[in-house]
Amino acid sequence: MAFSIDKIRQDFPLLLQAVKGRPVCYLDNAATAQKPQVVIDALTRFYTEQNANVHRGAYYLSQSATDAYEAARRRIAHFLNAASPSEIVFTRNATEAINLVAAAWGRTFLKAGDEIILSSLEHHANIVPWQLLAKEKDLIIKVIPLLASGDLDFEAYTQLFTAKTRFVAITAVSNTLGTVVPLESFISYAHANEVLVLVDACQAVPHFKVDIALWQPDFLVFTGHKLFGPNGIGVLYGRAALLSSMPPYQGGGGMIERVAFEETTFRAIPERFEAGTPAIADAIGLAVAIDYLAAQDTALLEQHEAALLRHGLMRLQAVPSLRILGNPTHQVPIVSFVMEGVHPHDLATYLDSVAICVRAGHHCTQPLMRCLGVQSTVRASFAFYNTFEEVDHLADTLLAAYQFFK
Amino acid sequence: MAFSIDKIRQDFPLLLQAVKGRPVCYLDNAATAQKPQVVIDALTRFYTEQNANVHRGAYYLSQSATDAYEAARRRIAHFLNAASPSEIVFTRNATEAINLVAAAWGRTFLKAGDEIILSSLEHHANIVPWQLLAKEKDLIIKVIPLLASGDLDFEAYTQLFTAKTRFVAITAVSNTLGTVVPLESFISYAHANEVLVLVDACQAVPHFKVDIALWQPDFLVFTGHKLFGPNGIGVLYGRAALLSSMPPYQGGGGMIERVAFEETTFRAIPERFEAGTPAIADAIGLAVAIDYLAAQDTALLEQHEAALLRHGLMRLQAVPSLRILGNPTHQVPIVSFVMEGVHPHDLATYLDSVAICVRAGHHCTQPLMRCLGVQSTVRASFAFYNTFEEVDHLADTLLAAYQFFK
Amino acid sequence: MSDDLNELYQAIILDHSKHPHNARVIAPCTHSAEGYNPLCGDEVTVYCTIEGGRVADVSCMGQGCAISKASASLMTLQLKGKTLDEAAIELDWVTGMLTGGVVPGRSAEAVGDLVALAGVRQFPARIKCATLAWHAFEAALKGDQVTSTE
Amino acid sequence: MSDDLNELYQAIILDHSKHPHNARVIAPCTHSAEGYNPLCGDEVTVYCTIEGGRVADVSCMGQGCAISKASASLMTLQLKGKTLDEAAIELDWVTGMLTGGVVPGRSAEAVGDLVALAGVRQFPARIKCATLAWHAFEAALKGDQVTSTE
Ligand SMILES: Cc1ncc(COP(=O)(O)O)c(C=O)c1O
Ligand SMILES: Cc1ncc(COP(=O)(O)O)c(C=O)c1O
Repeated sequence: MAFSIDKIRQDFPLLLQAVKGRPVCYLDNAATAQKPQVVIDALTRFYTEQNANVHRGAYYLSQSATDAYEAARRRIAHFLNAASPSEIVFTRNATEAINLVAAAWGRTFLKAGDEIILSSLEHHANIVPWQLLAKEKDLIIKVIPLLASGDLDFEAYTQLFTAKTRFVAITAVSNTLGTVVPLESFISYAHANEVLVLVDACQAVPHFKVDIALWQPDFLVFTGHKLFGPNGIGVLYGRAALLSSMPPYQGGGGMIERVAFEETTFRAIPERFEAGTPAIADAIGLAVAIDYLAAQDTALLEQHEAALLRHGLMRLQAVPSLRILGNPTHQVPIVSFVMEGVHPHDLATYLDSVAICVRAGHHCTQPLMRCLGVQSTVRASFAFYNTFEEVDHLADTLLAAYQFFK
Repeated sequence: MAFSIDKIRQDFPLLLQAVKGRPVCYLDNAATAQKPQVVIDALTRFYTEQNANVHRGAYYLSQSATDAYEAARRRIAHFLNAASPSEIVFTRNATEAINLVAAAWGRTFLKAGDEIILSSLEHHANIVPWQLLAKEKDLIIKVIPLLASGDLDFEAYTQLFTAKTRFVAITAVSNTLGTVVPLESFISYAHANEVLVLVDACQAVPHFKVDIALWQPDFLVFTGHKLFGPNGIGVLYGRAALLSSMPPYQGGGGMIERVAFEETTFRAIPERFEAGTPAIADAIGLAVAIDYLAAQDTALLEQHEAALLRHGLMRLQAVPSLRILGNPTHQVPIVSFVMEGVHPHDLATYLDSVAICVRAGHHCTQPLMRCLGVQSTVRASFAFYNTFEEVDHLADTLLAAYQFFK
Repeated sequence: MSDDLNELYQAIILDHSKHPHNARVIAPCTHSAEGYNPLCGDEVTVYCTIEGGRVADVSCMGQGCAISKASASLMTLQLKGKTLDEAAIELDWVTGMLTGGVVPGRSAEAVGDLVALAGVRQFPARIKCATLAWHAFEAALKGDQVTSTE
Repeated sequence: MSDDLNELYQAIILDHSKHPHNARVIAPCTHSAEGYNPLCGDEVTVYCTIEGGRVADVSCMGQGCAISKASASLMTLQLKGKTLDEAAIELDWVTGMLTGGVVPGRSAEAVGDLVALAGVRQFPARIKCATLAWHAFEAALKGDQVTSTE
């Protein structure tokens, strides 16, 4: 394989660190990803050479910061294959992007009795904003049920539609089970019923190509820190016509056209949705992360991830008393499991003692936990920079934990 | 003077840069401030050694990131002299902090006919959120008028109060004129009338000590990037009892207690208001900026700023055709001016040609521009790291510009 | 296996977690409250009967990790029969010891098996697990219905 | 004084900005629109009369910097009498030249005084000033009421 994992790992300084004297084994990529050195350097460079506020100064530095910020927007539009950079709104994170749609689109266009469809796989970020809205506007939330495999039940989904259905908010990939949702069918079914769709692509973009032109979602969100970018930056994609039809979300500088105490008018998209000074450096850093990814041979990265997943599933299946949750048709390298008689938190602490970083808990998917009949799980989530040795280290340590706690 | 400006300037790498071959003369500090090296290093160190998501992992790295993030919150509570760290909510910027209050407090507790008092000095960030709310809820906005000096008219302020007055949103310092508002009287008058007060402290915190215990505002906001911290981070202070009475602003992970499709409950403050993954590194960077400031002799910094202002006013007054706007009783080193017959944009471009960075425009204070009878101004705003030579460079170049355009 | 881990999961902790004492509902009881950790979803309900200023009976039911279960079990043994003032000292001692606060000075005998919880200090991420039941007990006495460890 | 600055503020620009041509309201007119730069608050209103597919008359009123005033003044001179197709070429040339887009090839004679706007290219922060009136003209023809340069 032409793919050199050692070389790639050199690009990520955190992966070369030790925790309490042991090399870190970072398997919590679904929570947040590590950053390549070029991203860290981009932040340093911005603050050292280019720092100025955007959109406001008549001087060179400010123009140069503005250019870099707008170039980042174009980079992201290109990454998603959006029709225009004006369809890209920078937010703090994916959570804010969803809240923006719920507030600016939902509050404007939905009325009492309207129905929203969510799925059993959703992260709290794609549940709570809709619940808050539903409470305020008296909307009805319906939920796509889960199959035993951890896939969504497409048949049942189609049954949820009524004349009142107005919106579908659905994840592309489960952050807990790794399930890849066959979004094309889910979206086209909704569109055939003239229902809009928001896609939560947080866990998709780090693993495979997301193409707006292919899926044609009405809104799509992702978060920078899981895509190897800085934290503090997220992305909302919205179809231009839709975004343009929406009132502002937050008010302030940068999003206004004219302000008077009598009457204020607002700028066009995307500025209308970016009130105040944005996270300029972080937006630029996110674009650099995307450049970094684009410079890799993505086919090889995907092959490597698939191989990690296969190897991981095989090794984990061999650990006594360990039960892997779900067995979805398509899966990114995210695996949730429980060990009979050992609480996930104890398991995670055991793993932590040899510097294996995994998450234990509900992974911000409590409704999914309930579907699965568990309170919490241990989740190991891999990125392309993880190694087979790390998978083995995980499996070996789980075996030792089994002996220890049994 | 024991204060070594040269030594301080060495701490700010951008100040040592050249723009088009000339040393940068950065006088746009009211738009955004430059960052000391320790702040940049803090970002690098976080992403290199500590990067993990907060509040979620059972492993060492995640706990260490969480500890650092919560330590930053405590640092800011201490900086503002707040009663408790739970009164500190991290936001993207000051704009978001104000929008949060307008949405979570305003939308909950205000009703049609209620009155809000703003001032003529406000930045759009402290106008537009209230206008959006006023439109939605049918509120009335009243405006504290400006005196010719650029001070607010306290007498007129007291006349604005009626039985319907519910809220005052007021800046501590004008970002355009440098006016320091005598907030203690404004706040105590409101409190005597049982009216809540939000203070916009964006332009105060970089220049003098802001003390919650002294002013006793109900809410106070500032933005990190103007306080020598990273961008993408802002602060909302809210009295604990008030914050606790407010419903969530955005929904998502981190702010919930339990999520079910039937019913969701929310965490206590401050987490209730921090949905999704926060700008962890930026919060930590802001705390480091505050540490940097605390390590200086603040009395000397303030003396230096006052001397810069005096010298600047003297030199600018001597430039023919130049008119300085306002002459407030107390002023931080922010000065707005216009030159007869030369548009501010042309003046700024002229200054830019010798690497002087100033802002030309309305400075996100269009209503104030209208009070002042101008469309736009040039604004020079100084920080403690600016020098007398830079002031002279500005004044000399303005003289040359006068000759050039006359 | 690190030493820290062996100290965290010493025999007494594993034992109490596998065979918790007083894992039952007291009904009717005079006080009860639920303890909840929103980060992992663990929950415990503490029931107790206060009679004449004493903890006449106390029990814990719930779902949780070894640490939280053992801590709850140890708590019920420790508190039973204590006066409310004595119970407050136990609470202060456990939370102070775990969170690095002020710890009332006490004899080894008085502390008893609770000393087994000291291993948790090396695992900051787990401190909330160890304090969950204790905070629920505190909340029960105060009359709160639900308390969260945050 | 840098060379760039001298090229930006060449005599012809300063001249037009101090003594703008066609700075008047045309009333009645067939088309008009306001151009607005939300970043600095500058505004210009373009009025024109289109007759028989030609720009019979065109004028500009407003507040703005030297660049935007000179550009507006030059525009009115350049467009007056042109057919709509010819006017579109002028527009393409100016915006393409300023924003680095495709520029229709043209003789120096055809470009005329507009060449004075070329100095703006070295000042990216000022390009919007130079295009303000042109975008307003475009908007007027399209029937928009207000246009912003962003
Ligand atoms: C007085 C004042 N308030 C609010 C703001 C808004 O700050 P931000 O854009 O960081 O939200 C600013 C700066 O732009 C300001 O000067
Ligand atoms: C599927 C999914 N959606 C949304 C989010 C929320 O991301 P953020 O916390 O960055 O807003 C996450 C990650 O936490 C996620 O995995």
